[in-house]
Amino acid sequence: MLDHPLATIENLRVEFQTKDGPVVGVEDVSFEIRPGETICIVGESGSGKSVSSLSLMRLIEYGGGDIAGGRLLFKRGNGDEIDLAKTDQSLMRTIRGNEIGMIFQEPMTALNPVFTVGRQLTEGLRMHKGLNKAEAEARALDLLKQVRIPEPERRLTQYPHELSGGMRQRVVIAMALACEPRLLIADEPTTALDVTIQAEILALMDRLKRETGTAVMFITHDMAVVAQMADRVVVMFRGKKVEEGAVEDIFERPQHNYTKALLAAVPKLGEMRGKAYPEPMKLLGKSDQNLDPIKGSDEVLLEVKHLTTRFPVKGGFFRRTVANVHAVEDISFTINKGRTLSLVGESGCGKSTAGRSLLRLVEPQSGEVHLDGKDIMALGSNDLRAARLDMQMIFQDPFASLNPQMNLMSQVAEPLQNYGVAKGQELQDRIAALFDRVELPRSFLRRFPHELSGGQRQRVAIARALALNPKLIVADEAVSALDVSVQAQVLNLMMELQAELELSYLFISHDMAVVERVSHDVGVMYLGRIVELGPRAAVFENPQHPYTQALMKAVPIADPRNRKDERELNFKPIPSPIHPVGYEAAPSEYREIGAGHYILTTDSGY
Amino acid sequence: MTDEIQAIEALQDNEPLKPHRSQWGEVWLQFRQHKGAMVGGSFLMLITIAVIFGSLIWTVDPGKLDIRAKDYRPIYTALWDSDAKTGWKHPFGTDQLGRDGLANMLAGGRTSMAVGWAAMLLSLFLGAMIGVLAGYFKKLDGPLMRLTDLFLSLPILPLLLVAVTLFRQPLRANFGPEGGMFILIVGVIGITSWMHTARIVRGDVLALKEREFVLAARSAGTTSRGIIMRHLLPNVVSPIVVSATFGLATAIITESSLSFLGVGFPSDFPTWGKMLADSVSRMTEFPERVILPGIAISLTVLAVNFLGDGLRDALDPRIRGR
Amino acid sequence: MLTYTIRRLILSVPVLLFIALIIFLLLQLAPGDPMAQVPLTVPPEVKQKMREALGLGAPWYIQFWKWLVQMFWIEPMVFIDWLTNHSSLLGWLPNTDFYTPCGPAVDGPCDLRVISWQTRSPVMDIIIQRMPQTLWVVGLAYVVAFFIAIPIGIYSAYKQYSAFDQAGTFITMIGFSVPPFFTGPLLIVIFSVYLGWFPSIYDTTHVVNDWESFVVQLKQMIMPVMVLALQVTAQISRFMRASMLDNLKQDYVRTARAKGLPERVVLLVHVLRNSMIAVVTVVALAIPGIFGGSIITERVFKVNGIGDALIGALFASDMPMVMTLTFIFAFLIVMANIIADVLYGVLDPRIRYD
Amino acid sequence: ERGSDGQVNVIYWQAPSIMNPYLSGGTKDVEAASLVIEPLARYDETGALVPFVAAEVPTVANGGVSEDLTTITWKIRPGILWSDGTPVTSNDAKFTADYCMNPEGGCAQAAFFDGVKSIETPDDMTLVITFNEPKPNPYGPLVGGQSPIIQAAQFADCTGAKAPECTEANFNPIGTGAFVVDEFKPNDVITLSANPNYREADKPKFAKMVLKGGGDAVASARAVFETGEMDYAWNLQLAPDVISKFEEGGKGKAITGFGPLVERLEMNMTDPSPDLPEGERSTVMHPHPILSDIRVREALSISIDRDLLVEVGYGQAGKPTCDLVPSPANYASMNDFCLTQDMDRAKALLEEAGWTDTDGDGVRDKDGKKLSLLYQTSTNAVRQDFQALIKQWWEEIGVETELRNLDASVFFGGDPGSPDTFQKFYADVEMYANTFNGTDPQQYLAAYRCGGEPKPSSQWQGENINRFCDPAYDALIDELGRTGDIAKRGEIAKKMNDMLTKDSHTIVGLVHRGRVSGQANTLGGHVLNVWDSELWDAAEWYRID
Ligand SMILES: Nc1ncnc2c1ncn2[C@@H]1O[C@H](COP(=O)(O)OP(=O)(O)OP(=O)(O)O)[C@@H](O)[C@H]1O
Ligand SMILES: Nc1ncnc2c1ncn2[C@@H]1O[C@H](COP(=O)(O)OP(=O)(O)OP(=O)(O)O)[C@@H](O)[C@H]1O
Ligand SMILES: [Mg+2]
Ligand SMILES: [Mg+2]
Ligand code: NI
Repeated sequence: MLDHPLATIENLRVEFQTKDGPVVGVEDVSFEIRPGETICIVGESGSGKSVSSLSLMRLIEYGGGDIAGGRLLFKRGNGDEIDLAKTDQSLMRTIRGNEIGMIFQEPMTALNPVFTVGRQLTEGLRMHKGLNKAEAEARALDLLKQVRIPEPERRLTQYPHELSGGMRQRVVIAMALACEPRLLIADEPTTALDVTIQAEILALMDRLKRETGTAVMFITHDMAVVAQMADRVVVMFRGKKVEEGAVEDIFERPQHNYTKALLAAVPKLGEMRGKAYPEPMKLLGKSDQNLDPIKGSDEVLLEVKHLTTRFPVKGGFFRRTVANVHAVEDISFTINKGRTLSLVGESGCGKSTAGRSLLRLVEPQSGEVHLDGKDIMALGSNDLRAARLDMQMIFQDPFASLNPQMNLMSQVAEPLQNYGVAKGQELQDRIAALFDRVELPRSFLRRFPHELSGGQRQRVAIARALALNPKLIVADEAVSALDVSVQAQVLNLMMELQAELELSYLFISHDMAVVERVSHDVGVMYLGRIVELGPRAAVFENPQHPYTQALMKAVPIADPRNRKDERELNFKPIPSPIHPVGYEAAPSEYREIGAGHYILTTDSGY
Repeated sequence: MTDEIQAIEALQDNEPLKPHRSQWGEVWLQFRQHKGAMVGGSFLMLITIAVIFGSLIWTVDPGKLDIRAKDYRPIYTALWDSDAKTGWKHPFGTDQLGRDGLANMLAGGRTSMAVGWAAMLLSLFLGAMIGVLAGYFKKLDGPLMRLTDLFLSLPILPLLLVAVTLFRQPLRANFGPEGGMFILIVGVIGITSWMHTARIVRGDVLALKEREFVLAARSAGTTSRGIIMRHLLPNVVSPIVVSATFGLATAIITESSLSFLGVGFPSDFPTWGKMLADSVSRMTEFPERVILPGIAISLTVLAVNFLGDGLRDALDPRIRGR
Repeated sequence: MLTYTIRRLILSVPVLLFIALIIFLLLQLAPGDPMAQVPLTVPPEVKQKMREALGLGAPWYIQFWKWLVQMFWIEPMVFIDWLTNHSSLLGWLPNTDFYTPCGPAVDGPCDLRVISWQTRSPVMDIIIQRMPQTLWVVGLAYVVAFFIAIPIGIYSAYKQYSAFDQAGTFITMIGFSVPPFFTGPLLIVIFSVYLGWFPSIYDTTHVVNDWESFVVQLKQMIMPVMVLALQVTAQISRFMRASMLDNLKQDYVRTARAKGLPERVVLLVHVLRNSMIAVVTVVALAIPGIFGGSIITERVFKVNGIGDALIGALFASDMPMVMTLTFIFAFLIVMANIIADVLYGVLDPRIRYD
Repeated sequence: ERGSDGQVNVIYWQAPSIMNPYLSGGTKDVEAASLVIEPLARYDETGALVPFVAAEVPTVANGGVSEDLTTITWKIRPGILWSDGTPVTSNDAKFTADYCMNPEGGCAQAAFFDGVKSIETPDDMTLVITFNEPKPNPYGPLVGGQSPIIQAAQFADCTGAKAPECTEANFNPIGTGAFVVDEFKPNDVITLSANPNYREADKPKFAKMVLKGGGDAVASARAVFETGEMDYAWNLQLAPDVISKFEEGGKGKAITGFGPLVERLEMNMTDPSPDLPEGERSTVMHPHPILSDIRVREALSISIDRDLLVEVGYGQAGKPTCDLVPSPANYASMNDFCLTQDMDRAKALLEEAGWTDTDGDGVRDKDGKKLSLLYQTSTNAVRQDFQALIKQWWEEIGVETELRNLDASVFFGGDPGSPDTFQKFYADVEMYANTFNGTDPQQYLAAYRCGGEPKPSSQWQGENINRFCDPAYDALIDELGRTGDIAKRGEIAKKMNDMLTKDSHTIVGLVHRGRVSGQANTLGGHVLNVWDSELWDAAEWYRID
C-alpha cells in the first residue's frame, strides 16, 4: 500500500519559447512521491527544480513553458489516478490548492499587492473547504500562528508590502498549508527565513506529514535542511535527475560527481572556530586557490549612530496613521574598510530596513550615517546619487528588484552607464566578465528576469551590485537563494574582491554558517535593536545575550543522523514592534563584556 | 572513495553568442514578429504612401470643380445599378460641385494623417510627460494635476477662438496660410487633449514607483530621468498606446469640427473629417461620400491600434516569442 | 489620507477660484458678441445700447466680481430658500427668506441672480430644467457603456487575440473613429425614417407616469443612448483591456491559480482589482461628462440638455451661462479627480499620500 | 370650431430663448413671440399692411397720417381682449413704445421708434404718434412682427433697467395672438394652447401648439419631410438637391418666398494688409491697392456665373441678381449687367487695369505685386460651395484667391477685439446676406454714407461695410429722406442701388435669396410670408385629413 506512489513523474521534459529559440528547462526527470514521505529535491541553481514543480501544478503553461513530454501521474483523494499532463485546467483547479499546495520561491511578487493578507489566506479556504467568512478567518489566524508570524491578528489586515521578506514567505507557506493538501510542494520555503523560524516551519511540516500523511516535495539548496527533513533525496543537475536515494545514502555515499561536489561545499557551523579572520572556502577540484585570511583595515568606512526608522501604520477607510512600526530603533555600529559586518536576527527584526536606511532608500527618522566621512543624511538628492557610487545594495527579493521589461545586459549595465564608468565595447566586456564571475553563461545577457531561475536572478542582482566596485555593499540575503556550490563560489568571489579592493560588506543573512565564514563582526538584531554586537569569534563562541544563544541553538546541522527534536525548540512569541503614535522608545544602552563585544542592557523585549 | 571529485564547471553556452542588442533593438525585433502590428503597420504604410505619392499617379486636382460632372457615383455602383452615373474618370465619384472623390480622398488623407499624427504625438508627449512627472515627483504632483484640472475644465470653443485671434496672423505670416493653420490646429488639438493621458499615466506611475525595481534602480544611482525613461515609461506603454489610438481618431474628427468654427483649414482644403461631415446631409443619396472617408479614418485608427498592440507586446518580454 | 482628502478639499477652493478666473479671462478674451444673432437689420447703435444693458460696458474685474457674488452668495441663498420652503427633504425646517428677488413689486435693495443673456432668466433655473434629460440620456449611456465595456475589456484581455478580441477591437475602433454626427443621423435614417420605430426628436416635456409613457420614454432614449454608449464603451473597454493585460502576467496571478481559484475569481477579483486602478481614472474623468452632457449627440437628437445649453450659450456668447456651466463643470472635474485620487489610495495600498 | 384640430408641431432649429422681442431681436424669438403678441398691423405676403390690433391701417388718404407726414393716428380694434380677458387699450400701445424707448432698457427694436417725438392717447382707443420730422414711411413703431404690443399691466414694473428681471413676463407674455404660452422652456420647447379670448371665435383651429427648438436644418427637414413628426419647419437653408431628396419622403413640401434678402460680395475699398499698423488696417486712411480700381471689381463680378450659384446653392429659393435691393418691385432696379458670365471681358478688364501674368504662374501681377485676394465668409455649407466656385472662376481669370470661413458668432458679432468680424473686414472680399425690415429700403440704403464705416474710433461699429464714400450718394440719401411720393422714392432708391452696384461694383449682388420652409402635407391655411413673422397666420392654420 505504501508503495503506491501519490505522484509519479516520468520522463518529464519542459521547454520554453524564447526569442532565441526554444530553451529546455527540464530535460528528463523521473521520480515518485509516496504518501507521507518527504522528498527533497536539491541541485544546482537553474537545474529545473522550480520548473518541475510548476509542471506538476500545471502552472508552467501560464509562464510560457510547455510540457513537451512525459507523464505526471497523480492519485486523487478518491483513488483515481490521472495524468496531470493531460488533465484540463478546469479539473486542475479542483486539485490545485486543495490536493496539491505550493509554496513559491519569490514571496514578494507571489502575493497580490492590493489585497490584505487575510483576504488572500481565506480565499482558498472558502473555496475548497466551503467555510464561511468567520470560520475561514479563524482558520487563517490559526495558520498564521502556526507559521509563527508575530501579531497574527494584525497581519490579517495588513498588505503584503508592509511585511518583511520572511513574513511574506510565511504567509505564502500558510496559504499553501491552508487546505491541508495531500501533496505539498515547497519551493525554497525557508530561504528567506532565519534559523529559528525555519526550524519552526520545518517542524510544522514534519508534524503535518506525520498527522495527515501529507507528502512533501521539498525544494531547497540548504543541505542542513535536507538532512533534517528528507526521507529521500533527488539530486538534479542541468535539467536531469542525476541521483536519487535515501537521505543517509546520499549524504554518506554520494555517487555522482555533482552530489559529491555539492556536499563538499556545504559550510558547517563551527568550521571557523579559532580563526580570527574570515577566509575563502576551499573549493573542490580547484588547486590554485588563495586561502589567506582577510584581515581588513582599521580605518572606519561606515559609521552609523542612533539610526531609527519607523513606518506609519494606516487604518480605516481613509488610511490614517494610527501607529508606527518601529522597524529600526536606535542602532549604532561601524564597519571598517575591507571588513564585513553581518546582521543576523529573526525575520522582521528590521535587518532589511536597516540596510535600506543606510542608502536612504527608506528615509530614516533620525540618526547619523557617515560613509568615508561623508554625512549621508545631510546630502541633497544629487550628492546622494553620487554617494551611492560608493555603496550598493543587493536586494532580498531578486525578482522584485529586477525590472521585468529590461534584459539582463541592460540591467547590469545600468549602474555603469549611470555613473559613466564605461561605454561601448568596454562596458560589454565588463558585464560579460561580471557574468563570468557569478557563473552565469553569457547567453543569459539577452534574457529577461522571468526567464531565469531564482538563483540565477540572485546572481544577476549580485553582478549588478558588484559592477561599480563600490566601497560598501549591503548584501541583503544575497546568497540565500543559491545552491551551496554556487554559493561557495559567490562567497569566495565576494571575499576575493574584499581582499583585493578593500570592499566592505554589510551582510544580512540568516544562515549562521555562512555568516560565520564571511564576517569580521556580527550584530544580532532583535525587534529593531542590535542586542549583541562584537567580533565574530566572540559572538559565535561566547554568545552572551539570551536571544543570541537561542539563535545559535536553532541552527540545523547537515547530518541526517543528527536530527533535531521538535521539543528542543522553544521560542518566545515575538512582541510587537508597533507602538502608538507618540510612543517614546528608550535609547539603546550597551554593556561591554569583552574587547569590542557589547550586549544591550535596555529591555529589548526578549 | 578517494577518487578526486571534479570541480563543477559553470554552465557554458553551447552555441556561439549572438551579438548584444539594445533594449530598443530587442523591441524592434519582437515587433517585427507581431502579426497584428505588421498588418497594421503595412496598412498604415500603404495609406501613407498613397496619400503622399498618390497624387503623382492620380493627378486630378482635388480642388477642381467640374459642375457638369457633378454627383458621379463611385465606379462599383455600376455593379448593381447600370444606370448610375459612373465612369472611370472618377472612380470614387464626384461631389455636388464635381470635385473628384479619389483626388479628394488622397489630398484629404494627407492633411488628416498629418494633423492626426502630429496632434496625437503632441498630446501624448504632453500627457505622458506631465503624467510621469506628476506621478514621480511628489512636489510636482499637486501643481501639475491642478493644471490638468484647469485644462479639463476650460471650454474648448472659446479657447480655440482665443488661440485663433492671437496666433493666426503671426503664424500665417511666418508659415503661410496653410502651414500656419496646420501648426495652429495641431497645437490646439494637442493642447486640449493631453489631460486624460496625463491622469492615467500618473495613476500608473504612482503604483509603479513603489515597486522594488524602481528602488533598486535608484540605489544603482539611476537618475530620476533614467528611472522615468527606462523603468517607468516602458511600463506604462499600455495606457499610452490606447490613448494614442483614441488620440488619433479624435484629432482627425476634431480637425473637421474646427473648420466649422472657422478655425480649421480653408474650406477648399479637403480633409477626411471634413468630407465626412460635409456629406452627412446627403447620406442617404450618396452613402459613399460618408462611407469612404469614414472607412479611411476607421481603418487608419484600427491600424494604429494594431500597431500599438504590437508595440505593447513587443515591450513586454513575457509575451515575447509566443 | 483623511488629512490628504481634507487638504485636497480645502485646496480645491482656491484652485476653483483660480480656474474660474482663468475661464472668465478666456471668455473675455475670446472674440464673440452676444449680439451676433441679432439680425443685421438692427442698427449698430441699438446693439451698442443692448450690450450696455447687459452690463458689458463694465471692466472685466467688476463683471467677474459680480459673477462671484451672484454665484457664491446669492445663488446659495436661493438654494437654501428653496430647500426649506419647497423641497421634501428639508421642507420641515422653518422657511427661510434670505433671497429678495428683484422684479415687480420690489423696490429697495434686491438680489440679482446670475442671469443668462439669451433668455434673461436665471441661469440656475435653466440648468435645473435641463439636468433631468441630460442625466437620463447621458447618464444611462454611461451606465450602459460601463456594463458593456468592463466585461468586454476583461474578456478580450483574457482571450487576447481570440476571435472575440479581434471582433471587439474591430467594432470598438470603428465605433470610436466614426463620429456621432454621422452615427446619429445614420440611426435616425434607419430607425426613424425607414423603420419608424423610434422618434427622431426627443420630447423633453414628456412625463413618465405609467408603463406606456415609460415605453415612450425608452423609445426616445434608445438612439441617443446607443450613439453615446458606443463611444464610451470603446474607450473604457480598451483601457480595461490594456490594464488587464498588464496585470495578467504578474506573479500573483500564478499564486491565485495555485490556490485553485476558478479563472473567474482570478480574473474578476485578483486581476480586476489591480486593473481598476488605471480604469478608475477613465471612469472618474467620465463622471463630469455625464453632467456636462454631450454636445453633438444632444444636438442630433434634440435632447436639449446641458451640452446643448452650453454650446448654444457659447455660440450666443452668453457669458453668464457659459461661465456658470463651465464652472459647475470644473467643480465636478475637481471633485471627481479628488475622488479618483482617494480611490487610488483605497484600491492600491502601496500608494501613499500624506 | 376653435381647438378642433388637435395639436400642431413646429420645429425651429434655432430654439427661441425668450418671448419678448424687445429684449432679444433674434429672428427666432421674434417669430415665436408673434404667436402670442401682435402689433397694430403686419405686412402680408405681398408686403402690404393689414391691421391686426388696429382697426385699420392709417394712410394720408384716410386721414390717419397727417399731410406733413409728421403724425400718425392709430385706432385700436374695438372689442379686442388680452388673453387674460382684459381689454386692450391705446395705453398698452403707448406703454409698449415707452418701454422700448427707455434708454436703460437696451431695447432691441429701438430703431423702429427712431424719430418719435411723442406718443399720446387721447382716448382708450386712439394712439397718436408724432415724429420729429416728416416721415415718408411712418409705419415703424408698433408695426410688423418686431414691435408687437405688450400688456402694460403685466410689464408695468419691468421698464428700463428692470426689464431683464421680469423672467415670468418675458417667458409668458399676455397677448392678443392666437395662442397663449403654457410652458416655456428656454432654448428648448414652447407649449402653447389656443387663446380663449382670441378675437375670432372659431380660431385658431389647433388647440395646442408645440414649438420645438434645437438640432440643425437637416434634422428639421427630416422631421417634416421624412418622419412626419413635425408639421412645420422653419428656415431650411439647405442645398436644393438635399431638399428635393428630402421631399421625396412624401410627407411634406418645401415652400419658398422672396423678400429683399440678397447674398452679396462686399468689396473692401480700404487696405486690409496686416503690414499696416493696427488701427490703420481697413480704414479710409489707405485705399485698397487692388480693389480701388473699378475695373478689377467689375472683372471680379462678371466672371461669376450666378445661374450656377443659384442652381448649386438655392434652387427654387434663389434668383440670380446684380442688385442690392431686389424687391419690392417699386424699389428694384432689376439690373442684368452681370447675369451672363463673361470671362473674356473680365480678363480684358484686368489687362486694361494693368494686371498681367508676367511670370506665367497663372496669377496676374502688377509692379511685382500679385493679384491675390483673401475672401472670407461665415461658415455654412452653401457659402463654402459658393466660395469654391467663385475661387475657381477667379483663378481662371488669373486672380489668386485665399478662402477663409469664420464662425458666424464671431463673424457677425461686433467684438472690436476680434480680427474676424465682418465689420472689421480684415480681408479683401467678404460674402454674406443682408436685408431690410418691412418694405422700405431707406434705412438700408442710408448705411453707405461717407463716414458711416466701421473704424477704430467707432469701436468698429458702423454699417458702411465697404467703406464706400461718394458725396453724390450722400445727397441722394438726404433726398430720399425728404421724399414722400412712392414713385419718386422708388426712382431715387434705384439710382442709389445702381451707384453701389452697376456703377461702382462696390457691392456685387449674387443671389436674391428666398426663404425656404417645410410644411407637412396635412397642414393647411399657411401662406409663407417673408415680410413679417413666418408664423403670422398661425390663427388660420388647420389640419387637412
Ligand atoms: N520562462 C522561462 N523562459 C526561458 N527559460 C526559463 C524560463 N523559466 C525557467 N527557465 C530556465 O529553465 C531552467 C530551470 O529553471 P528553474 O527555475 O526550474 O531552476 P531551479 O532549479 O528552480 O533553480 P533555483 O534554485 O535557482 O531556483 C533555468 O536554466 C532557467 O533559466
Ligand atoms: N513599507 C512598510 N510599511 C509598514 N511596515 C513595514 C514596511 N516595511 C517593513 N515593515 C515592517 O518593518 C519591520 C521590519 O521589516 P524588515 O523588512 O526590515 O525585516 P527583516 O529583518 O529584513 O526581515 P526578513 O528577514 O524577514 O526579511 C517588519 O515588522 C515589517 O512588517
Ligand atoms: Mg527555483
Ligand atoms: Mg528582509
Ligand atoms: Ni538558506
